[in-house]
Amino acid sequence: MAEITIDGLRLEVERGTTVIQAADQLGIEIPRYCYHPGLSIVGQCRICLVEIERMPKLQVACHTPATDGMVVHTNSDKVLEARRAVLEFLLVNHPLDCPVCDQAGECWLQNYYMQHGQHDSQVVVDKVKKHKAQPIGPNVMLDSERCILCTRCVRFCDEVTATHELGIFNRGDHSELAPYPGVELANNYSGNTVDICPVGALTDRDFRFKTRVWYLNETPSICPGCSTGCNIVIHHNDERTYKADGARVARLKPRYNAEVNQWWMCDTGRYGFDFVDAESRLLRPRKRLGSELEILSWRKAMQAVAMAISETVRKYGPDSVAVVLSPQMANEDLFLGRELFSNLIGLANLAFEVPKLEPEEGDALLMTADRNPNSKGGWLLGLPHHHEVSLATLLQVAREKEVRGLYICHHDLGQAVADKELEAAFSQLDFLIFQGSNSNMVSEKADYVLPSTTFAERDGTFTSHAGRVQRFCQAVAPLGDSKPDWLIFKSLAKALGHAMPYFEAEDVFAALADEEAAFAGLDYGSIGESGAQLSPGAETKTPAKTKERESFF
Amino acid sequence: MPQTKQPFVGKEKRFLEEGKYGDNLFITSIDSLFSWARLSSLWPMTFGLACCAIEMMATAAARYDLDRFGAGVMRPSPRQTDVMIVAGTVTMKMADRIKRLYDQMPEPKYVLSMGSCATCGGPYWKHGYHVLKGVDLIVPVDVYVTGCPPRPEALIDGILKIQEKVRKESLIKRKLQERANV
Amino acid sequence: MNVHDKHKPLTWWEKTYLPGVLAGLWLTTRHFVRNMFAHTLRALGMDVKWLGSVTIQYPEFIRPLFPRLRTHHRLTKRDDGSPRCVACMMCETVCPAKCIYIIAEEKPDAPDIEKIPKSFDIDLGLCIFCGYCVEACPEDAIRMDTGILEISSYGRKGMMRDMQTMLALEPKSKRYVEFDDEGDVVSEPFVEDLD
Amino acid sequence: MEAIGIVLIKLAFVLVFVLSFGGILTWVERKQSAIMQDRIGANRASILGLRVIGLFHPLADAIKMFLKESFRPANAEKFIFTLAPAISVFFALVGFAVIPFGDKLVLGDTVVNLQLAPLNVGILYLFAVAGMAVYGVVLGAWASRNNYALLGGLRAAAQMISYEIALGVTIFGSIMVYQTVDLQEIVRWQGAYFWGWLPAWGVILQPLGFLLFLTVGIAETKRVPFDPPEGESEIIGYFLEYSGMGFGMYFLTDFIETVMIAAITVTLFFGGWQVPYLAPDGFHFPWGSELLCAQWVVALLQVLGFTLKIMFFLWLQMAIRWTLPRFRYDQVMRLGWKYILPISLANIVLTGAAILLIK
Repeated sequence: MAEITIDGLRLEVERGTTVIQAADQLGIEIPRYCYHPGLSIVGQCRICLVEIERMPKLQVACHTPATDGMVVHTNSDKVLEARRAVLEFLLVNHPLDCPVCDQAGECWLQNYYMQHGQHDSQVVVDKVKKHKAQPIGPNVMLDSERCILCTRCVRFCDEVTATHELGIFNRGDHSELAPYPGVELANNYSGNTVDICPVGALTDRDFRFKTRVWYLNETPSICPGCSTGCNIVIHHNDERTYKADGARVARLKPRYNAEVNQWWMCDTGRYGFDFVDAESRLLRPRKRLGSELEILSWRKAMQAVAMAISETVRKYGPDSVAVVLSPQMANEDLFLGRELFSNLIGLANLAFEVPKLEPEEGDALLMTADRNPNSKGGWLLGLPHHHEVSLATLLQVAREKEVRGLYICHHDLGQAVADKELEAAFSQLDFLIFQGSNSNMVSEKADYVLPSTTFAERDGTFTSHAGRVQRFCQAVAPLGDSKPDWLIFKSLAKALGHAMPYFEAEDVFAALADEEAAFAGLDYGSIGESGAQLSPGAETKTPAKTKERESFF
Repeated sequence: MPQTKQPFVGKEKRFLEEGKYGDNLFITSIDSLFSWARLSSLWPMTFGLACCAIEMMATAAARYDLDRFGAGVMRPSPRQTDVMIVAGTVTMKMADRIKRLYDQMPEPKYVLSMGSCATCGGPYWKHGYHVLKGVDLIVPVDVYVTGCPPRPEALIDGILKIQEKVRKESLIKRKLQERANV
Repeated sequence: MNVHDKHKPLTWWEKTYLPGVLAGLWLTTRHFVRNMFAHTLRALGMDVKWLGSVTIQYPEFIRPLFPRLRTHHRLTKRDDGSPRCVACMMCETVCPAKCIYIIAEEKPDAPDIEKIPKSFDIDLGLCIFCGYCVEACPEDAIRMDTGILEISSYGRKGMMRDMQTMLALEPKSKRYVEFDDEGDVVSEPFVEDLD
Repeated sequence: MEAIGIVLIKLAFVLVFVLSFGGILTWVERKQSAIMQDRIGANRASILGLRVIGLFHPLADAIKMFLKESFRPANAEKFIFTLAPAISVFFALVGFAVIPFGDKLVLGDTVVNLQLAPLNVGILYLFAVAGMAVYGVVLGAWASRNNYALLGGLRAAAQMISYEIALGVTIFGSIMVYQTVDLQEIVRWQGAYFWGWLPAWGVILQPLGFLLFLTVGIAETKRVPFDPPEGESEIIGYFLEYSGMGFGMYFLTDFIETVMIAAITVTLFFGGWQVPYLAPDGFHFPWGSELLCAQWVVALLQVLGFTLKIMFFLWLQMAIRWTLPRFRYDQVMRLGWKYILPISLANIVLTGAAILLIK
């Protein structure tokens, strides 16, 4: 252990901790460009110079290990002067095109200049011209002139993804960041280089010129792209609705969580939010009458759906209606769905997953093969575990009229099965209900469509594959008349004559935690921003309570 | 196919639809005389809501002299006015009263929305919980004048636009329309 | 002056109101006689120096505007006629009335200019003519020197201005006050006539 | 008795005279106030491109008022509400019956008395008519069923009755001097000259009476500065609910009353139709020279002189109206009861003493 004093504050740190890390622990901000806690230390940008007593010169805070009795000053005149000088050098060749730079507003060169620089340029020579906007990959745009050569991106590609696409070429003030010849920055984590770039050298091609960052509001959330459950921030544009063709969610950014994704997220998840504002969103509950579509109010839709379910159950028994929940749904939805269909109505056929349509590869870093955010949550709630319902069975029971009514949540069966086959199965049904956020093959054939919200429009929790319950929060208002899935289940229960005392997602989760041993003792407060790890023992499946009859599935 | 009952078409409406009132020399000249009289005597209602009212006073004062257009007789009672100049921020509380004042004006009547606030809430349109986002939400506005506040020239321009509107209008047709609608 | 001393007692003579009434009448009568005299002489075709009124007969004659006055916006152009605006959205951000709507797009063919406005609309009905947009603009792309005051319209939409309209506008120096070499205003004669 | 035809011609003459004066006065008011305030005033209404210094504006106003919706409040007393403005105009007009606008016109054998109704109690008639004028206002205000209008009507009643008394008392001095209440006689009385050259107009004999009468007269017209019954910036007044021509008639009444006050003032204090040194056969100047002319020329000059005098007092009333701020209600009352009435009474006593002394 070493005791270090920074700006008069004392701190005991581990041996090997650098000064900048110690300062971070104390909450003292030392400017940095090249230093990133997730990357190796190179000490390249020199903006983190601090004054250490009994050392003749200023030292870089990022690369100087803290030693016992070390006394550091981060705000002495000498340090401030050094920062000004470093900023002046950085700005020698940095173009002043902040008006067109997407980084403006979240640019560390801007920020530190406003904090520490504020000098008039003394440079009389022309700035070095380099390449302007140059796409170096499917997602990343490079502006070499703006680059301050901190090499964060280079180190990211070397150390985190180990794909080695980027390098610094040439010498002196002609040094330039570029991908190696013939190589594209095309790995699945390339978006992270944009995040860690302190200036506007690397910008996001997807986000480029859509809006300005200061118009965006931030809401913490969980990436719904796979079962890893990366912590993210939704950047959404609430006021300037005319921008980006009215898309409200502008971009997703990773949120630091030491246990899950650290600072990173994959591009698949990062750019996989289009469905939130897509044209295909279902906006109103509707009913199909032949080829006509009739828009219904929620009250009428719920009454009709409740009538259809209860009639079929009354005529053909509880086995005649099958419900397919989805691992896209949050814990709250699955819990209420199970309560409603299994416990209150007593349906036997409650499926959860249908087969993965195309087994996609996960990777060693963050992305898993399971592209559903909440498979684990469903299993923990006692929904079918691992032995997946075969799609063939589902279609077969429908064709053979063993099942008269189908209630499908979110699943797009059309991707795996030919249209004809679906048609053949669905035409035998008395009713087909689809509940989901975006239209697909099922919603187009469904008799009733119930629009639900996306993850960005509601509160809820996902359970990651590692058994971590994590909260996501509502960022934007529900589009159209769409409602969160749990609220649809609640309304349906009401239409069926069962009152459910839940008013917020939080209430549902409280009931869930009460009932399920795996989630015992949890609530939204204790989950917090970084999630709560379930104990490993809880993974054992508790069977769904009312499975008295044999299920088809 | 259910038989839809043919709605009763009054004499006035028929005349209107056939457009017979436009091409009669007598009616045309009477109409233009009436329009001339009305546009030469647009008496505004005296009330100011905010800063625009100051500019409205300036318009009525010596340098711009609104009275040149016959619009200088500011009447305090809505019963005797022809045009309502909504000069200033229309707060929610005032909106009621403005609506009532408008209702109390005798036909034919005109409304001029002066300045951003009256037009659409102005600087308060986003976060002004207390400001009506445009006076046209409660009364039909004939002419909008922009500015914050508008200069007297702009207000006079608005008055001239109302005069143009009156000039093109046919009082007889307007009356017929009223009756046809009843 | 002591603000509490509101009621200075009137003298007996003042209490009759007569001095006040007579003084007021004297003032207005003086104005009346002088103005009437000027009007009469002018009506008789004489060239009178002093004016009978201070009125500017607006639609025909225009009061010269001072250069600092903010009027209808215009967008400035580059030499090739394209807008100077780079869609940085500074004006949109600073606008307190939120009346500027910019949608940016990429300009692929120009090497120096990568970002241009796809559309640049101003809702003058919302605009409060504060001039912040002009001050905020880093490219001197927007100015409020057209001298256009007459923006009134018959409907709310009539006050929307798009990019093409605002690019086509020119600064109207004629409507502004001109100064002579010594910095004095070259005053335009007010034309006035009773009729 | 005169032939009915002559009476009708005289009637038409007076009516046209007064009504056109009333109409033009609206233009005069706008234009005079404009010139006083360095403005230009209404000038845009043009017919066939002719503007004629805005003279068409009163015409436009009148046509517009006819075209306006004539609104009657739901709870208003229908009959009285409709009648009240007419009462108002009627009583303002009938006063002119006794105003002599000339001496007499000799046309061959007929001698036409240039006075509509040669009444030997002219002043009393005027008082009676002026007293009735308040009915138009009060009835209209009451029939509107509007609290503000009623308030205006009550103020009007209070003010007009208060000043009615003062009006009578201020003239007593003059009557004591003239020894008659026949207006024609009063005017003839003023045809004399003091010291052979100074016209014996009432203003010289009764300067205080004149001042008081003018004040009271302006108060009777209910115009600024004596306009608590209208009170445009507070209660709007008795015609609050009147729109269109109903309001137009009240508007007109104001101006006719203004003419009326001017006419009475001229008749009582400025020699009526008397033109200085104009005898029935022509001018006889004090320095001895003469300018004789035909009788009809004399009559014409008398009518013209009377008109010019009235115009001066109209101008004066307008000037006062556009110069002075208005009195508060209590100030009006205080002025009327506590100052003008006692001073008028004192004036009577002084006049009586003076007459006794001179006799």
